[in-house]
Amino acid sequence: MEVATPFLEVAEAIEQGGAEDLNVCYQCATCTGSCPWGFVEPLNVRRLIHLAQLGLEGYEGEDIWRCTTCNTCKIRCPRGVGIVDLIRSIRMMIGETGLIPQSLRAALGSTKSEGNPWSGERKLRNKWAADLGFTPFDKNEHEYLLFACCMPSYDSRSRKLVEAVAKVLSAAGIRAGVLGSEESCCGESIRKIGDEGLFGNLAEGNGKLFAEHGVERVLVISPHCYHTFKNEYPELGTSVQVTHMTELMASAIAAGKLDLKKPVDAAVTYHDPCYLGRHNEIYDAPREVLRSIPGVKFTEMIRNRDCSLCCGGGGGRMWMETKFGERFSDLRIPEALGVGADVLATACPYCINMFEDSRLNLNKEDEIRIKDVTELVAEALA
Amino acid sequence: MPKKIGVYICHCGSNIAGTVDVEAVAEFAKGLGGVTLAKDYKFMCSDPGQDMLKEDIRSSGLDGVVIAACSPLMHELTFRKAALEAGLNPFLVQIANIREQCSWVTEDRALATQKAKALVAGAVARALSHEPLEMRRVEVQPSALIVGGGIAGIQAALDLADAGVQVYMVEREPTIGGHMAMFDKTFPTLDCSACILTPKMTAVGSHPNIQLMAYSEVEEVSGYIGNFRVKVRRKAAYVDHDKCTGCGLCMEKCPYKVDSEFDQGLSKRRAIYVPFPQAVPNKPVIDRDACAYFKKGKCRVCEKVCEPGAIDFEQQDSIEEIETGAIIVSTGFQAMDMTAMPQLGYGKHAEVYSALEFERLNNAAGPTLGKIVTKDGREPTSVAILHCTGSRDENYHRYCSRVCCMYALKYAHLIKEKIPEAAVYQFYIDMRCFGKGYEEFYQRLQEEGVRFIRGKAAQVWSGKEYRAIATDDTGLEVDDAQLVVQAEDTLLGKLVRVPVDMIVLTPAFEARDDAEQVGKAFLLNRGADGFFLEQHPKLAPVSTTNDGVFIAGGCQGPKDIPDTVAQGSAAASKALSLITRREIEIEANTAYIDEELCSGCKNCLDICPYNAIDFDDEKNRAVLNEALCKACGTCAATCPSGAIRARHFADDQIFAEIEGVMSI
Amino acid sequence: MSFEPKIVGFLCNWCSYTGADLAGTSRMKYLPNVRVVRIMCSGRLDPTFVMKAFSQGADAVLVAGCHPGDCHYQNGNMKTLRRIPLLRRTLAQLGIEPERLRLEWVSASEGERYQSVVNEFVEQVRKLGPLNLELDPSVERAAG
Amino acid sequence: MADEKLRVAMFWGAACGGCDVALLDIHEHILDVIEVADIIFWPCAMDFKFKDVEAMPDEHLDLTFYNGAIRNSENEHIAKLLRQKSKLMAAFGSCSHMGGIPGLGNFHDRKSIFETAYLNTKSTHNPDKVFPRTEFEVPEGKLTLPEIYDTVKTLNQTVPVDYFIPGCPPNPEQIWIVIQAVASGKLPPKGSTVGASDKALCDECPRKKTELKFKQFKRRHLVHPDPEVCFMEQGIVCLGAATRAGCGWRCIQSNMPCRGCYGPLPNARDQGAKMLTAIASHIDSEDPEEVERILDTLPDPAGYFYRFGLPLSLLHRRQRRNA
Repeated sequence: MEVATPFLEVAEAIEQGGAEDLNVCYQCATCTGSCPWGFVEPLNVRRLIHLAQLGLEGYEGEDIWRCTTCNTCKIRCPRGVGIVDLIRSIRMMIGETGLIPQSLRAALGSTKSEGNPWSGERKLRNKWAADLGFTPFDKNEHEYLLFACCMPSYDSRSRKLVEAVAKVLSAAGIRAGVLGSEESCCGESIRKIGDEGLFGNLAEGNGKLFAEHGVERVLVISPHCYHTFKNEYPELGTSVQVTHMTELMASAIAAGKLDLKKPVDAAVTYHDPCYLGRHNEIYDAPREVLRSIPGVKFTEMIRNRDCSLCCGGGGGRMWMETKFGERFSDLRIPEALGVGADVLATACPYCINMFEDSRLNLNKEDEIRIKDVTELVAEALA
Repeated sequence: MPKKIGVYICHCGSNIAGTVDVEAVAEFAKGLGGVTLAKDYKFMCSDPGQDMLKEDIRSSGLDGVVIAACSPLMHELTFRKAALEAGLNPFLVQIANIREQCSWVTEDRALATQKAKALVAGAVARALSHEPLEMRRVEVQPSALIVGGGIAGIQAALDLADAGVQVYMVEREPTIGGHMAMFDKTFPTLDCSACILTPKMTAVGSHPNIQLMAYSEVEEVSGYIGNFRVKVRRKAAYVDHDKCTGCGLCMEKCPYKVDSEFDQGLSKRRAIYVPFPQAVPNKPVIDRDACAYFKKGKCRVCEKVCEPGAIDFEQQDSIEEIETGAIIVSTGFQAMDMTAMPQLGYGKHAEVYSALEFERLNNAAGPTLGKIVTKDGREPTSVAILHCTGSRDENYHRYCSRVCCMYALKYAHLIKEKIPEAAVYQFYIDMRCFGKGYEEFYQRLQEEGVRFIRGKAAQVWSGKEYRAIATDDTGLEVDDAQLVVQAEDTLLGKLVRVPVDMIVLTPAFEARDDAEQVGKAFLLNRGADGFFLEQHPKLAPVSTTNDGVFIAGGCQGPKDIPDTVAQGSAAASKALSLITRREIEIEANTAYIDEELCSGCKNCLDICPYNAIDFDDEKNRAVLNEALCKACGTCAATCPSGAIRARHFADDQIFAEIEGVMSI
Repeated sequence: MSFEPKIVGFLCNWCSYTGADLAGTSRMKYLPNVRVVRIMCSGRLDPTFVMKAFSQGADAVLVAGCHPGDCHYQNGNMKTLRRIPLLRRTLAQLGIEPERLRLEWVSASEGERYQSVVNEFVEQVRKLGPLNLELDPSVERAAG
Repeated sequence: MADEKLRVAMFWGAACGGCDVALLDIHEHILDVIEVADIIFWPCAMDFKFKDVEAMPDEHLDLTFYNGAIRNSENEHIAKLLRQKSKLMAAFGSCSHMGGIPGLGNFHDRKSIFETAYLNTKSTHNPDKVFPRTEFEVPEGKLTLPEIYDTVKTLNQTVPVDYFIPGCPPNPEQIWIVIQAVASGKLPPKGSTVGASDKALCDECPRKKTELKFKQFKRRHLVHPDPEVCFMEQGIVCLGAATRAGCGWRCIQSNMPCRGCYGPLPNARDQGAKMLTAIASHIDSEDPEEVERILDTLPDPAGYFYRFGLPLSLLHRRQRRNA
């Protein structure tokens, strides 16, 4: 057995890095037992917390980078410990010593230089917008700024999603404009990777841009953007009203502004994205939307709402390699098939990306389609 | 003649003197107008401290005293009493709270001393404006009302009735007995709950000094200590209990069944029913919502079979008025609804039980006659008991429910006793076995072979669910009827999954849903946890801020049977000590309406929450009924002409205090 | 030296004063700027007291009572709930920022809340700056 | 015999003259006054000079009635002078008692009042922005004017006052009662309020009162109040409950609510605050937002509560710290 001596300076540094409530953990291990890694390679969250309480080392391995920040442990924690913030704080500390995994370094580098983690050129950002008929945001003309995440600019699958967004907005008569290439990544995942400085720059840059254009209401398609605009930007001085596409559609449907006539004959199940569900408690809006699409047979998976299984793409995991068979998205596809679904719907570009990959890897292309709720709504528009 | 004020600065050991420069404050007080003497002293509340105060009052002819010490809520009465003994009207004493609101909350010595000076200046200014008041004496009604007939109320009722006090017991349900009546065995001695409770229930039912009002609820409380007036709604039972012989034929013949509340829905009862065979009173009531006659206008079978003709469908609720000197609120608790934690599968999986359900399942008089079996009749080969479900949890209840560890052990014992080969797992965070014989009981269960897993159960899946989602291959095979519990065994540092046939949850004890309403009726404060707040957590555990109203049992906070009974007796003794005084003094700081100044503007009339202000049309004046006044002063703060004086908190007195505290 | 506001606090006996005592018994530290005047019920709060406190040089006034529905005297606090808004409007006309008068509900079990209310309020008043009451003290004389 | 007659003075400070008229409103009783008193100084009615007063020995006057508030340096100077020359000093009327209508100036200050009066009103043509000055040189010499103060004071805030006779103006019947008391030497202790009741106006008001609840406030000029029913019950702010009786409820009889000119009751330090609490306590809502909505129907509350008494109130004036 090893001998350990507490190193409280480290513990205090972690506390100061955003884990103020670290010490109230009473080691019940609800976190470990709730962690989605349980069915893959269990992650001992409780032990990480206790190590942090005593300032002990033990983060050299990969464990600290495995957390997807899915928030399951956080919402169940009986002592309300901000476990995701704790992970972030530890990563931040490790980041200062430069021990960040290689793949994340690339994402951070690209974000620093090009404003997106996808190694895409900045000038290509939001190029799709003009093709889809979006005009530059003008506060006198547009109800919303559409902040569409980095992905549609650099990923062809996500591009389809914004096409659907364009169709739905136009059908509902909702006017949204976009910002150009000076806009940057929202920074949510960057912060979770532990690069607080870079996050601060992104938030400041976007905040300034919002202010210059008089942006008050932002429409997002990614729950990650939603989360950071709503819960993190205000601390840094930028307060905008944020609406997620599913919320917008739910209220448009309720108000009779969307005429969903064309049946979408499919057995649909819905995957709650962590950042829409557990982080922001939006569970009902996407379900209401799905239920109002004619032809849709809606079924729940076993793990739904706040028990939903993470897709594995949060917390920087998007840019890390996960071994085949260890990907949560690989577990999710069979679960969806198990409840008889032929469409796995969700509401997050990251989730879609993860599931599309798994669908191919698992050779299930013929059995299941991956759709954003917005895409299904677009299909149902006559 | 100028007033002579004595000022005393208490050190309270180092509690005050450690932070406040008491000598400097005393020196400061000496310079204040009207102050004849100012001293600092180690412990003012000690006998020598009080003796010094009394001596000074006598020898220096003080006509006002300021004690700068702890909160007035702590020792105001002590010093008032001392003043009285020295011949000074007790209302000429003023307390400056320089401990709870100064020395204990201020770090900086200079700032604490400055604040203490300001508070003393305020108190001196106020003392200069004080006027002597006479305490009012009122008679105490020699009776007590007990609200809630669980074991706390039963204990209190018997203690009081045996002492010769007339007791009224109001119980909402058709029977008394409360939660304890549902239990089978009690920890750690394992004596049968019914065996020890039933005789007490019967005693309540037959005691000449107890008037039992079951199936009744308190509607309204008015009056004050020694003289409460309480309106009780006697709910219509639709059975004339004077005629009813309790033969039970009606219940046998009633064709309509609904879930039995007493059996936690695990069995059925009839529309006309007594909750359980040993109920007291053992007379049935008709459940309107279940009765076919009330719903559809047809049936009346019970009426036909009732030989004494006791069924009375025309019966109405009635209101009975009680006058009582003391009130004991023992309204109990409720168990948390476990569907709030969906990850544990309660309400979704048939074999996940709440504690009360398991009590009934295990009870010899319960739905299975005490056989521990699954809903489909199998004897479980393994059971998991999950601790702290909803307790010690920021998301639900922060507090520990205090009894779960112990009854979880009791369940393990009962399972082992009935099914010796069954595996029993306890998923716990900390074992809290603090009572007499409790730790020994824990050890006994370890000896009996119960397995302890230190880690809170995080997830529960049905076997079917588990097979669908468990993609890792741990070699664990489960069938459809089984459940899987997942937790980290923190002592191993490993994730464990345990397949079991049955799971018992330990729902948090909660304040009842109607605690707010009950609290309002009896003017009880509630803590952040929702339970009724005692006057002092250590020294006045059953008293409340509403004089003459006491609390006992689960309504005050989670507790086990021994503690509940102890509180029942404690509340009875407090009530008895009040009642046997026959006459008590009550605060004299009531409002006073100066007839010479009242213009009859009527602004005060609807302001008084106790309807203590009437209007004399002939004189065109508002008239105060002092007996009803509780001295809140709201009327005085409403009177536009200053005709109402809030004694001891009058405008001029508050003004003086404001001038004082603002003077430095 | 930074400006140290003088604040008069009117606390009801049953909830807020007891809550403040609890902060004390729990040894919670907070800023010493509030001088407390105990009243039996927040319903006793005559607006005159607030005017008086300002006239004596208070930079702000804190009024605290039982939470709505929890009043020891049933509904005295509801009278305060009605009076404070009119009082704030009147004070505003008299050139005293309404923010200088704060109404809070603090229960007997909320020592922590009392602590944070006081700390927040003191900081808020510090930002507002001293009231610097314009009042010739020589004019205060018994009037008919 | 002249020597036995009382020597009486009457002076107006910042006042409208109504008080002087009220003194005449005792009608033929004025002859009775002459029987017992010599009026030594009454600038409104007879020709006197300040220097005549300055020439008097101290306490030469038996009684001075001073009406009007202290608004400028002349008011203050004469108040002090008369105090010195008088055995008894009575504040006569609302203005000297508590500031009165000139006291409304305490919601403003000299600068803003001058700007309103000499610059900003529509009827004003003053392109050179000429304002009154305390001194002005003309070829004939130096002209002077009294200095207007920023803050209006009551008489008692300026010199010690022995008796207070409230009212705007005081009720002539009450004036006569006071004069009789002075003549007969049956005056109450110094510091007393005379010529008014110790009870509020409601004591005399015959209107019907049943239940007080405010769902909405109404302004007098926008409604036709029922003359039989309490104004407050009709949603109209009436200061009667916080105001001394003694006026003979003249306004009430004209179907106008009391505006408070007789001032606060003996135990009420601040008339406005007392009225405020009585009104607010009867707002018919326990929902903070609804309370605010109801209060939105009551514009200018301070104007209602301190129409006559702002200088006497606890805060004396509007604080200008943030003006």
